[in-house]
Amino acid sequence: MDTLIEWLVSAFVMIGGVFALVGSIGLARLPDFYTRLHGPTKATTLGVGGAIVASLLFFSWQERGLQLHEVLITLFLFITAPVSAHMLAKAAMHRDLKRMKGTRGEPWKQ
Amino acid sequence: MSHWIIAPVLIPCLAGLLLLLEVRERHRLRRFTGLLSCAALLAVSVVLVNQAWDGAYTVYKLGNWEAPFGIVLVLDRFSALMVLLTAVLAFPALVYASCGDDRKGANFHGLFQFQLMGINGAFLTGDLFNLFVFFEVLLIASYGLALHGRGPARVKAGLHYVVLNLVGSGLFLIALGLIYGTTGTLNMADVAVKAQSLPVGDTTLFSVALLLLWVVFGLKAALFPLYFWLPATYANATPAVAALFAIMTKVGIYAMVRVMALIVAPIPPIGQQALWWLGLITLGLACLGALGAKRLGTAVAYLVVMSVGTLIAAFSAGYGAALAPALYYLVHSTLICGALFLLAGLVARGRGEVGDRLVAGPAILGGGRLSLLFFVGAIAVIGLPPLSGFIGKVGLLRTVPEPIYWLLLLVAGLCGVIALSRAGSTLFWRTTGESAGLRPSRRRLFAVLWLLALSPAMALWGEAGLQWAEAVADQLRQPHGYVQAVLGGGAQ
Amino acid sequence: MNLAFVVMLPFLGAFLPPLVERFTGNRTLLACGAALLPATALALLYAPTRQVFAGETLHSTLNWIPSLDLSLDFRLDGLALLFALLVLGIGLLVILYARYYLSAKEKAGRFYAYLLLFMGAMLGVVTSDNLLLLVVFWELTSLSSFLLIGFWGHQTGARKGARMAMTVTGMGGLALLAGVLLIGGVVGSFSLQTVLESGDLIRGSEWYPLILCLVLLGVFTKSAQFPFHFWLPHAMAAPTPVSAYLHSATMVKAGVFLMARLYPALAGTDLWFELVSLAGMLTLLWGAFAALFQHDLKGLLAYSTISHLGLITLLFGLNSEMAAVAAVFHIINHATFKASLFMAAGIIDHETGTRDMRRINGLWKYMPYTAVLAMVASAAMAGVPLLNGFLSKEMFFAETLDSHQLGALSWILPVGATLGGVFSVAYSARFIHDVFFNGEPVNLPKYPPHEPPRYMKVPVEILVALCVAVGVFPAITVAGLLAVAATATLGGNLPEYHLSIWHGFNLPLIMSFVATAGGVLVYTQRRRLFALRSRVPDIDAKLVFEGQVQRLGRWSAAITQRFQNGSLQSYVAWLIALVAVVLLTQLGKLPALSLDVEMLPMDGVAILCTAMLVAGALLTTILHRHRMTSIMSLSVVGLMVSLLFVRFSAPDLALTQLSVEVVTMLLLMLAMYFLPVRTKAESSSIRVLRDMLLALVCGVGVAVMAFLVMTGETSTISQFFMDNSKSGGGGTNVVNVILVDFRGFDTFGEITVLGIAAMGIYALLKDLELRSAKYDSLGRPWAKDAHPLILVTISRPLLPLALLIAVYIFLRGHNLPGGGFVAGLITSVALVLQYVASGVAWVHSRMPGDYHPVVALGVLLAGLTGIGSWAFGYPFLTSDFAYIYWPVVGKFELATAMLFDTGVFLTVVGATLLMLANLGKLSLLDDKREDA
Amino acid sequence: MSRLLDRVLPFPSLSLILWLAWMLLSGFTAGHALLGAVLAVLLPLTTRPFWPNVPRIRNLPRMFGFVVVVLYDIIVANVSVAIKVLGPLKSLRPGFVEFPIELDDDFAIALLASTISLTPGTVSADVSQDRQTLLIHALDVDDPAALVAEIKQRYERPLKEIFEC
Amino acid sequence: MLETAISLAMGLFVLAWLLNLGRLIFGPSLPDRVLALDTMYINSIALIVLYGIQQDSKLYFEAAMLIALIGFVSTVAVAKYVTRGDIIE
Amino acid sequence: MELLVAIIIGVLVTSGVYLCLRARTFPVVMGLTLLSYGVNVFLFSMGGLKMDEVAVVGMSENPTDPLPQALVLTAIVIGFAMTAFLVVLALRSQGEHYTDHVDGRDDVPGRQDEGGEA
Repeated sequence: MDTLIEWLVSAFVMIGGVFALVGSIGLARLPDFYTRLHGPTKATTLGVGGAIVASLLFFSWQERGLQLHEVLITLFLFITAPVSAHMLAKAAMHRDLKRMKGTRGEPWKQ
Repeated sequence: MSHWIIAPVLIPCLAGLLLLLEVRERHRLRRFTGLLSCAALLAVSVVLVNQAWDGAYTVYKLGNWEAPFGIVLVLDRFSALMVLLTAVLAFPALVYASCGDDRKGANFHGLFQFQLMGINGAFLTGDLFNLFVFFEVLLIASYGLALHGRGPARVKAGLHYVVLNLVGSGLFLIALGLIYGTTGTLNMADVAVKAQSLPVGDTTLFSVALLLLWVVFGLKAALFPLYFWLPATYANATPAVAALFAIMTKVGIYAMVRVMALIVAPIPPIGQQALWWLGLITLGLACLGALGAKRLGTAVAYLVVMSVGTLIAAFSAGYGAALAPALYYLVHSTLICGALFLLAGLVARGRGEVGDRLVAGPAILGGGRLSLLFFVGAIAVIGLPPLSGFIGKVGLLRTVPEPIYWLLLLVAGLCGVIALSRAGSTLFWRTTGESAGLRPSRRRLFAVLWLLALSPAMALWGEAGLQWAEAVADQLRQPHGYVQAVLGGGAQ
Repeated sequence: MNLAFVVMLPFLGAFLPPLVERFTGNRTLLACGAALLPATALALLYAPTRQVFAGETLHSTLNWIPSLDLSLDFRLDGLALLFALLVLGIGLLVILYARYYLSAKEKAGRFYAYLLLFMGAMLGVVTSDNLLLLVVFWELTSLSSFLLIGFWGHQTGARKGARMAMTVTGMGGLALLAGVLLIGGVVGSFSLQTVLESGDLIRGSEWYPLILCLVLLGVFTKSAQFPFHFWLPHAMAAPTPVSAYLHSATMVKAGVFLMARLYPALAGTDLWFELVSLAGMLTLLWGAFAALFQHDLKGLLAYSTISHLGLITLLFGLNSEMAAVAAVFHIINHATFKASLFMAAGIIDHETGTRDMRRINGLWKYMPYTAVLAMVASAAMAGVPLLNGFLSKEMFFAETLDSHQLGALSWILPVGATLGGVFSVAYSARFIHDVFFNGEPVNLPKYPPHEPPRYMKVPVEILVALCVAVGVFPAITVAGLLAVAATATLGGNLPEYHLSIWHGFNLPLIMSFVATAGGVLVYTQRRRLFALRSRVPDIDAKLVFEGQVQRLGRWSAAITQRFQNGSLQSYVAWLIALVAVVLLTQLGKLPALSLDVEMLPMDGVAILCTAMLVAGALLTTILHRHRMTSIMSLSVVGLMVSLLFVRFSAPDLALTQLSVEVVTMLLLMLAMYFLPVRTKAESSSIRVLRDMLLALVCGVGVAVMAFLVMTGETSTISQFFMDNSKSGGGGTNVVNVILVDFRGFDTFGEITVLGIAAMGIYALLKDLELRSAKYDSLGRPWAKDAHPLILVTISRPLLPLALLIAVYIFLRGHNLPGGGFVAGLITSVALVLQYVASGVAWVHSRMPGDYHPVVALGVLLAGLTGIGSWAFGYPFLTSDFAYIYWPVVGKFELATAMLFDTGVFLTVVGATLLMLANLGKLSLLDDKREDA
Repeated sequence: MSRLLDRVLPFPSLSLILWLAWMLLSGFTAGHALLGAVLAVLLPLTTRPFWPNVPRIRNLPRMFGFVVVVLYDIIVANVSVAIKVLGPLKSLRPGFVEFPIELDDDFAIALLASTISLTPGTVSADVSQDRQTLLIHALDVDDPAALVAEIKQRYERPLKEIFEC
Repeated sequence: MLETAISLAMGLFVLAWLLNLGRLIFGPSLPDRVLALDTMYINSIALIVLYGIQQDSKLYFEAAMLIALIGFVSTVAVAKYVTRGDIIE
Repeated sequence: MELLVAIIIGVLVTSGVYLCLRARTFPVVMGLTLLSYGVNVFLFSMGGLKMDEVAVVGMSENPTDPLPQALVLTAIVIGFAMTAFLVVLALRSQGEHYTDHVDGRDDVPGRQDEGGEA
């Protein structure tokens, strides 16, 4: 049983790490701001999510009882992250940062 | 148990809070509250002085925790004296401010009260970190006060003052950190004890801490090369504020003397010597500053610096006998400089546009009385007989037999004569046409008189004054009593 | 009767005239009021005078400041008596004279007040029996003379003269003070008696030269001896009564008085002889010479005064007792004739409206009576037989003759003396001839002049009468007084001498003849001399002195500027440099520090975090001109620091740091709206280098110290906190318990600071006018969408959630990381978010906008919690707690600390919002100005 | 009765969330249940003024369904986006897509926008002033119409059902 | 097993951080920098949680929650500054 | 670890001090913030470093020194207050001098602040 949990926890931890890294790679690698904007969403969702689930499992297992308060972190992130993304997008459009070529559609004038 | 000792901190604090609660800008009410609190402070401080005078230490354990674990307030003659001095200075200053200067900006009275709270706290506390906290209280309040009113010059001076002191606060924290890191405690008395038995490695760090403390206190006390902020700040502040600030430099000196007297252990002699020389340099440069001043306010500010130099040199000269006259001189210079700042304010008002700049200007309404007051103030501050300044100086000269000190002190006197005779004759005699300014109001004059009158009084009862000073000095010379009182018999 | 009382009388009198003036404009009454007290004093002196003549010395003593050995001791011996009589007597006459001299519109009351002030000071000088006390009065004479010279302060001459006199004599006074203190140090007391008795001790001590120089500095400045004589002529800007009183009869005599007083203590050495007699001789000659060329009536008299003072000084310098007697005698004579001369000059000035001798001629026709008086007086000055001046001058010549201290060069003295005599005769002659004869007056302002009012002449008459009386019957008039005075001066043994008009046909007499003849000759040749003199450009001491003072002022201003250049950068640099010096000097003593001490193991994560923090800090520094980027990297640092706190088991700090971060960021963003976003490089590379160096020294120093402390071992008091936190503080989170309990007073102060800061900020922002940028940094207009829908709608549900968290953090604070401060910050951030999302107007329509009361309530709550413990007889801030059991709910804790923490919470919320909200309002004001 | 309930519990859903959050934070004990309840009532009341228009959840079960769907999408999309990010960037076809909104409650719109942003690959960039169109930036989109349709079907309709009838 | 996994994951997160830092430094635009900062904050949440697991301590949870709750405010502030200049109006 | 922390302190103080010596209000603000970070960490480190030894009764057997933490908390708060004040003061100076130079030295021609000190 314990080993199973341990495996699970480790797995989630790794998932978190990997996705966070991917997100940041995206942030570093993608050509223009609008595409980079997509990076963090991964970090927020699966990146942190992985870690959260891991710790959730871990502590529930440690304390032999359900430990859900980490969920709140995710809740807050889900509430707040889109807002910052949205505001940043607006900022970018106001500055009308250059888009990678082949981008369809137009950003709006702010 | 008696809670008198904490009253000097709480009274102004509560008054300040009430003033804060009073949101509807009812000025009469605000003034009344402020003055009431100042009067109360005066009364309380008299009680405290009288309580401290039998030479016993009163230790107040905040939160009822034993020193060195909790914070303690310690009342001895020195702290009592300083609290009294503050109250005596604050009341007239506030009276003066309440004649209209307090309306030149927001929250004046609140800030004033908190300023007093900070000063008193700094005088009373027996804990180094608590000292830091109260320094911050009085500083932040003083920032607000220094910037009270408008004008680019004032803002510039204020900015310099603030930035320098923020850096100073950083240094203070570093010094405290080192002291804690080496002695493992923060209570002054306990530090003094622990400092006796420091491991070899730590003595250096500890002495660094002490030297940094000197720097910080020197910054507050306006010691060369850290006084450059002072003249502009004081000269540009509202008169009442400048008058109150006359005590601020003395807070630095107080802290210096307190620590010097208490922590006798491994303070490197270089520290003391450095203070001695810096004090002398300060004295010398202040003379030049006073000579070169182009405004009365600036001149007075330099006189403040002069007194600081005089005092710090005297304290660090290493003559136990010099302590008493130095303390006497400290009180005298604080009061008289305060008076002169107020006077400068009156002169500036009286001359309208020209202000207190030392150029020919319109005749001052009621200039006769002002000139008389100025004459008295000048005599006192320069140290000419028969007023308190002379007595203080003679005392210092007799107890600090160092040729260079004598030379500088006498030259300082001469510079004072030249500068102030020039200032006085220009302001009051060299008049062009009729006055554009305002006649000094009765209450303003009262404020000035209150302070000025103390100089002749201190001269007339000079013996008593010196005796008191001697008593204070006597207590300072034996830190053991302090330590005993704070840590209980168990110490050493 | 008490001497002190006599001395104090004039001081008391000083208050009288202004009072009288208040009630009556009658000048005579005023004068009487002023004269009253000196008159009384004089009367009171009658009895003592007899005692003194009987050879006693009266003492009166009154303690003032024993610990400084400064006491109000007075003595009345011959010398003191002589001077007291001079001061009071001439004082009376001067007051009488001034009654007519001062015009109706002048503030006579003030004048008399000053005059009496001076009189008292002078009396004090001559009668004080304590050297320190003497110095006190000495300085007072300078001060009162300053006031009197500056009486016509609206005239530039008066101001400058007054300042000059004050400066010179003030300097002398300080020197004298030093000298006296040294004497006190040598003798061990300031009591005059002791000092006079221990003359040999003083003369023997190593300090003697210094003492002598200092004292003589005082003397020479006061008595206008060369090279300090220059101030006296300019003191003539004072009203003539003053000149007559202070600058001829009394004050300037204070110097020579002091020489007389300390004669037994200081005189009798070669040094004394050299200094004093040399100065005296030079002064004598120069004064007499210069007097001849003055065109100003008072100028002539002033220089003659100088030369006569020189004469007296010279006499004292001769180290012979006879000379001293002569000196004292001449003091008396000079006082009488010079005072009368000044008064006469005043009358002439008063009647003709000018003092220029080139215009005043032939007054004999217009005011013969005055003329006679003046002529007699000046004859006395010239030393014409049958007048007092003659007697003392004869003695003077005699003395110069039998002084042999210069050995082979002894002839210099008599020759010099004669030369002086020649000139004095010459200028006396000029005074008489030029003024009263020598043709017709040249366009006088007042024409025709006539005799002054009757009573204005009375003082002159009295004095002139004295001159004659003394001159004819010395033995019965002055002998007694002189005897006692001289005795007192010499301290006993009086030499054999007799005052008489005829000593037989001897050398001094010849010298007198030579002098007179020479004088007349010189005067007849004056045209040529004047021509010669006019070739030499005459230097106006006033201008020179003022110039020097001005230069001094400029110079010191320049020096001050050097340090006080009004540049914050240099001030901070000084501060840092000082710290650097401390660090370098101290840390130099440390042994080379080794890294092989046991430390916590490093790991990759930590190293990388450190790297990032360092990078962030450096970026902030390097990019500080690209401000937004700099801010970004700053918050990286902030984040890393908070993580550092997490890493080293300080969750409370982490929480606080994080929330402070956010608020600081908001603050900076608010500010950046009004500040430029980037600036060009300004500092010179030199300065950059200097600053880097300073910074490095500090950084390295601090780092080294930190490392040493961290790796060292110190036992701290903290174990106590661990042990008592639960039992005594009722909480398990020790940090929090320390904050709210053990060191609650710190926290109390800390929240007060926060509150004050908010107040101060509010005050600063009140009616602050700032121009906000209308375009962004790229120069394009701002976006239109002020309140983005999503931000608005999401931020609202966040508020209750944040509050919930705040409550949670707050409640657990006492036992687990958290507490009022963090809770407060969370709350305020959530509220500020509302401001950001929906705008000030929107929020304030739903919430009170003034946060002053919140702050106040917060601190008040904390404070009252503290005061509450008084009720139970405990000191301020003593905490208490209890565990309460409720059904269902279970056991929970109530602690006063919680109340205190609530105070913290409120203060934080109030202060933060007070700052941010008002900062946010700025732009609104700006918009209003736009609209207006 | 119901009006009183309204006054005590302006937003039952919010209160529920708050209560749950509290329980999560401080553990499931009777005392905390009580305290949580108190807070759950008090906080919404204190923040009442900040809620001009009340979003009401009409259909709770539907909402849970919606949440599940979103979570599922997030996971799937994450993987796909991850691949795109790591893959050759040339092949990316990012674009701005305008999405016509049919919701008319601000809160619902906000939720929709958030959901879109949360699911990797799409970020809701802006909402038109008239709340009629939502600007979406997609990391890689070959057919905008399809994207719009999918969003409408997967997110907008459920939201519509949750908040309005 | 878990130990290694956690330290590995931490490594990954820190790596991610470094990438963010790079973006923060090289911008090029202000929004890019803010975005990078935002991502850093989010990653640090995960890091703190992992550290909690590693040390088997729940004392650090609040720190993470705090970032999640109010960390975004500064991002919003900067974004608002970019678009409107004035963040409270 | 101690070494790392020492390095951190050193860097923070260095850059803080350097920025405090700049001529504009903004870098000075930045500098003071950095300086206070450095000072806080310094003060914090004076109690010695411990990992996962939080000073909560019963949580660990030899916990870290809580006192420096309490001091640092106070210092942080005060530091925040001071920074806030300074920032606003900088704005005030901008408003009075029309420049953000610490000496109010003026970029805009024609405006001069009547230099307060003599």
